[in-house]
Amino acid sequence: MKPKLAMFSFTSCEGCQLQILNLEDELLSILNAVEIVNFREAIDEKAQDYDIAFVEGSITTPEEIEEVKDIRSKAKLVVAIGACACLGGVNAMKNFFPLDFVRNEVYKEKASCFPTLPVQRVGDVIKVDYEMHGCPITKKEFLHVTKSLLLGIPLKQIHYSICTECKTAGNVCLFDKGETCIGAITRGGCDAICPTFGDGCEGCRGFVDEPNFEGMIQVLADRGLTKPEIKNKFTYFNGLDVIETINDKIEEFVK
Amino acid sequence: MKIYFLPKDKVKLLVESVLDEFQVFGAKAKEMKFEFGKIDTAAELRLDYNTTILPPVKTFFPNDEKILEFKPNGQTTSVHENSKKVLFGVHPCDIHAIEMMDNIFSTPPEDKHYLERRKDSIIIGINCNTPCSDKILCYDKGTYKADSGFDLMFWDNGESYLVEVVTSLGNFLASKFSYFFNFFTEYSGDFHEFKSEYHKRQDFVFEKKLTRKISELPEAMRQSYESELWHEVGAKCLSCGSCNIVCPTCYCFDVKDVVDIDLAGGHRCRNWDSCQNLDFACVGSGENFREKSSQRNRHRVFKKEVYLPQNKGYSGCVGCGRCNTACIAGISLIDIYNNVFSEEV
Amino acid sequence: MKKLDINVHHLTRVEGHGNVVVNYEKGKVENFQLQIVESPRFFEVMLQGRHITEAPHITGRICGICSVGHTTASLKAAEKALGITPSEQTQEMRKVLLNAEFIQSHVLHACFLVLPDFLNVGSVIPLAETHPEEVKRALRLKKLGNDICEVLVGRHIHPVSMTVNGFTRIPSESEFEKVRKMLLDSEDDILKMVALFKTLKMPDFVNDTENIGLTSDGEEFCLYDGKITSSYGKIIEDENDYLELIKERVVEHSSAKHVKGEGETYAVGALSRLNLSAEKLHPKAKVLVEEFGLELPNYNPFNNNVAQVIETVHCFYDSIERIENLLEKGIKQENYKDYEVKAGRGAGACEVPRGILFHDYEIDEKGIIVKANCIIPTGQNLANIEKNMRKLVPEIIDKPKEEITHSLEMLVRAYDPCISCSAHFLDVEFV
Amino acid sequence: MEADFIKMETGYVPVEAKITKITQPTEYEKVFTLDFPHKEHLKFLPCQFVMVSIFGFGEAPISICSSPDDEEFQLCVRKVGSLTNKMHSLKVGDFIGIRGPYGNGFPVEVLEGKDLLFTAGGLGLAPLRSLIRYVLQNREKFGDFTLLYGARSPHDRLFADEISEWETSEFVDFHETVDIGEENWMGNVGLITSLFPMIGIDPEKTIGVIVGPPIMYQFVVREMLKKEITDKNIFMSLERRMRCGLGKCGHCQMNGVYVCQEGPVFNYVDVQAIQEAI
Ligand SMILES: Cc1cc2nc3c(=O)[nH]c(=O)nc-3n(C[C@H](O)[C@H](O)[C@H](O)COP(=O)(O)OP(=O)(O)OC[C@H]3O[C@@H](n4cnc5c(N)ncnc54)[C@H](O)[C@@H]3O)c2cc1C
Ligand code: SF4
Ligand code: SF4
Ligand code: SF4
Repeated sequence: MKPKLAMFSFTSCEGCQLQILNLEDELLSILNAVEIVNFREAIDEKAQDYDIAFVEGSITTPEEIEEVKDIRSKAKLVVAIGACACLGGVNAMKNFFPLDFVRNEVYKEKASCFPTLPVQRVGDVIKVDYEMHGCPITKKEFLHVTKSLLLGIPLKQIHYSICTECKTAGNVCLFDKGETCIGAITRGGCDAICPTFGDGCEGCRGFVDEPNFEGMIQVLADRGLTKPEIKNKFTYFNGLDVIETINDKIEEFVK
Repeated sequence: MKIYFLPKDKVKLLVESVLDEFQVFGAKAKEMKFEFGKIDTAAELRLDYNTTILPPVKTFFPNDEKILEFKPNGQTTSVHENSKKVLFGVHPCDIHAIEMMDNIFSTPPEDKHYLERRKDSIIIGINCNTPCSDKILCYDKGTYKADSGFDLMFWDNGESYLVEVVTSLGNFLASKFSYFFNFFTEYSGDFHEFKSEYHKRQDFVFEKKLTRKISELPEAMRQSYESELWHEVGAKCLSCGSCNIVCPTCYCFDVKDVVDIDLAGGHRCRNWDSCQNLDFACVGSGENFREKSSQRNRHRVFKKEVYLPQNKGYSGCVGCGRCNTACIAGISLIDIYNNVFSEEV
Repeated sequence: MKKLDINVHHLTRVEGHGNVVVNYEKGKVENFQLQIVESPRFFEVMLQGRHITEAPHITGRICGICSVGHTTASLKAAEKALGITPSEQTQEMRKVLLNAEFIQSHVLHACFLVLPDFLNVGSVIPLAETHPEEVKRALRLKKLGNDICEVLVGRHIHPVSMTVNGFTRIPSESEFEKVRKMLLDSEDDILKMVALFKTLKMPDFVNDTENIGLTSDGEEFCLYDGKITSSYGKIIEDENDYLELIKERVVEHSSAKHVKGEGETYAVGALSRLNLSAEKLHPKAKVLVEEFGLELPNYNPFNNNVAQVIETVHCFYDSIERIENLLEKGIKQENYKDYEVKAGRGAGACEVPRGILFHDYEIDEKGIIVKANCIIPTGQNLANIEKNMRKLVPEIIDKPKEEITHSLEMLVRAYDPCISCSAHFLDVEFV
Repeated sequence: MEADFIKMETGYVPVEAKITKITQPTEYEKVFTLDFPHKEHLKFLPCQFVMVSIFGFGEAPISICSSPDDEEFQLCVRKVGSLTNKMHSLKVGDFIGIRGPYGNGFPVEVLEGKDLLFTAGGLGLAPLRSLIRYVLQNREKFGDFTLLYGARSPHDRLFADEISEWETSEFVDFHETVDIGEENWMGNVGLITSLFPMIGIDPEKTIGVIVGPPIMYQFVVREMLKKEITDKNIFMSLERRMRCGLGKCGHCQMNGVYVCQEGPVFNYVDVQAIQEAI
């Protein structure tokens, strides 16, 4: 029997799911190898158990907590996909504001009707077997992960940085053009697509293991970035990771 | 050895005819910098470049190089590429780097993948009139000039180039395109004199960057093993790996398997790796033999300036300055070397 | 008299989470709700304190499917606030990118989400078995849209190089050539897709409404730029004044806000655009209006599917022409950075596959966003969908419940609602 | 004895080896017996290794744990990651790829005529077993033979059958210990260094050999030096990450030394000059 693959989506732009639909060349081969169940965006079919559940999006409401727990109980493997699910992503910017403020700002007098929680990663709520980073995920990594899971090949996170990939691509470094970039401490895997297209890495794949925050802050400060600018760079996608540490470090290192 | 005389306005014609017969690789503009890559039209090729982002030698040691193929029937075959290439316009430092990599990959057990790519390739060097940046060490290292490692060498002679032909491959190329070279007969002047004049001009514009002689470096470096310097460098370093990737003499790699979409076949390939990555020296049991950034930085520099000189008799750095330019944290070998020199008593 | 309760939990084949709830009793719809259960993401709060140049990339993340559209509207708003007029080349390239997004989005919607309904298969997976050629062709066309974006701006979902006043990387001439070739190679697929849709019969249903979209006095079928126009007559010349037409209001049956134009509800999207300015379509698309037998103005929402197919053809030929023009003029390596930051407010409107989209920012003298707003097509359509359903249910009430449910789902789907978008901003109803 | 490379087209192509027997001494280790074309011609030295490869799962260096004089060619594999986990799921009759042997292996001639003190920690017994068996097979060439073995716990002990032979054998003085004891464990409990007081050796004639986890070397060396074995008479086999086995990829480098070329067996005199070694 073909393994059952399911897709679920929580608070997100659904871009990662779309990225899977964008595998136009491979989609039919994938359908040969697996049975796709629960892919609300594309199909009606639903199942009650799955071999691999791909979960997109951050967890931001009490219902989502229950739903994602339910998915965990029905799935053999859970793979969190995308910056929202793995890091909190852009959603995590919300956590920098007091929750009441956020709610009032949007719902005004109706604020109390809409439960919203501080943004959480999927991994904060349930056990996740693998995290596929990126905003959006890359098609290449989705294929690699799916093939590996089907063949039972263990998955490992990439250890090298975006700079490694960016240099390998032969790009002119953004710092040489007077721009800034946090690719040096960001986990590789996207083939440095942003620097390749002339835009500084925004860190959507999360930080490498043991990132040198102090060094990176220093580099940005040396290029004339102000404290709020540096903070914005670090909290684009990685708000949850740095929310506690980064303010102090910026204070300490940016004179 | 033969010396020809080639007017500069004939270069384009020459490149065009070489392009008809060979795959040509050379420097071409990339935004405000230069990249070393495949040349499609003669107009693309630039001989007036300063330095290329990635070095020419990576033509023979490409990233993501397929080394094995796994067929669905279980058969495994080795994959090699050997098409005759012309590297047109390689600077002396990069020629030194190619020589070094030739040596590394042909030291038994030899690496056929590199050697096959390298085999039959023709290297056309071009000397540097001026230093390409202030981050280079080629003058200290003596790598701003090359005596071997090329088949042809272009020497700037104002309105023309003197073309030095040194190898049989070079001769082969020169005679194949003799039409251009024959435009002007062999150079009649005294080439030795020309050369020494040329180098004298270089002496004038190239700058010494180190406080002491390069020959003293390995020993001074060895002394610095426990130096505080490495902790300072380690604190600045972002472990991004840029320095390794752009280096013409870094050849560490990782090997990985890629499975085809049909899950039956696939290939094994090697990718450039960086000794600055956290997991570079991590083993199965979880032990990391260079867990600190300071240790990894020291290893990079020691490999070039202590271990290779000790094992091979040559330095693993040709002073091209690429790593110094690539480092956004501002770590520079020039500073490191001078620090090492000033520390040692 | 029939009593009917319908409750579709998590509508499938739409973008985002939505439920349809209908209670019908005594010849009257007691309760109707298109519930938006997508969790809100509070972009207008998140943007506060961010630099205006960050806005396009952040708001692009409102929605993966119309990410080029959000980026474009956001760029236009930002440029308006900063007082910048981007170069012609920039504007042309943006138009090509919008076209590419229309192609990819319309093909995805028409061929993968809607077609299964008409061919009576559950979804695209069985469709791949019953109609492999059609599915492969649709995949190629969807890929065409994606590939154009990939070559020009890195990727379709969250395009990389689109930035305020231009592009952080300008593609080379040969890359434009490549795009041109990709387009030309796809003509056959486009024509076959059109032929297929000509064989489908849309359900009969008419519900008069106001249409809002961009129009121009000139020759252009406006997607990127134009005057905000209501079919009831009002025309807004300056995007900054969009609120003079687009108003928020409170409706009785729902405590949340709806958007209203001149009338009580209005529609935006492919069919509305054709109703407003079909005569300006590319000639090769214009002839299709007749070939499809589409009488304009048309108020059968199911015909939105047909309108999408026609627009796909328009975007296809329009892109070829624009790229050829760009190539003819020669690609210029323009510097996007030569502008100065100043305080201001700017609204930007552009058409995205699902209708007109507004972004609106206020920035301080350092370019930091102090206030942001955004009105999403699906948010604008919601009230109209509701209105359609109130009319449709009594017309089909004698049919079996499954069929009614199916028809309602098809109706909602015909609008190609993008619910994850609509839940991201203020002006949307949350039931 | 000269190591003879399996003849191959190029450096990276593995030969197909068939698994003919699998035994599982512990929860995490399995011993694979392999057969491959021209196996009888393969010459290798104790403590040499082969690169084992399974397509999709990568390659890893694994020491040959059988003796050069054995009929059978064996590998003992601990499951830690990609390749090794896959190995553990294989059955008799399945194929894997191997290339090699690589590394310098053990200079057996320097042991001849000497007393021997071998110390193996954990999985270190696997490579050392090759040498142990070689010594026992050529017993007349060597003097006194003392073998110390430390495992984490009683059920982590490798090659238990052989151990019981060694325990009763008159040819080897065998001592073992476990870090953590268990109810039925009657033997020693404690780190491997705790075995040293039990043994008596003649430092003049003794060669010490150490193979084990990285943490072990410092401590065991200290014990050997305490027993007055000189630096130059201590040998050890070291582990590093390896990607090619051909002295190119750089991963196994300790300072200037490529473990896959100049190692994995090192003399302690040399090791002292390599700061990154232990
Ligand atoms: C000379 C030499 C001789 C050796 N001899 C032997 C021997 O005889 N027997 C033996 O068993 N070993 C031996 N080894 C060690 C063996 O080579 C390693 O254990 C082996 O390389 C592991 O390969 P792998 O592909 O299974 O692990 P890898 O997949 O490469 O894993 C390596 C590391 O990554 C970690 N890891 C694995 N999977 C994941 C994941 N999904 N996510 C995150 N981290 C992960 C592992 O915990 C481990 O720390 C020897 C090594 C050397 C250098
Ligand atoms: S552009 Fe960014 S990712 Fe690329 S090398 Fe420079 S800092 Fe690194
Ligand atoms: S370059 Fe950075 S921001 Fe861009 S996709 Fe890669 S990790 Fe994400
Ligand atoms: S170490 Fe730096 S300067 Fe030396 S060869 Fe490498 S990149 Fe050039």
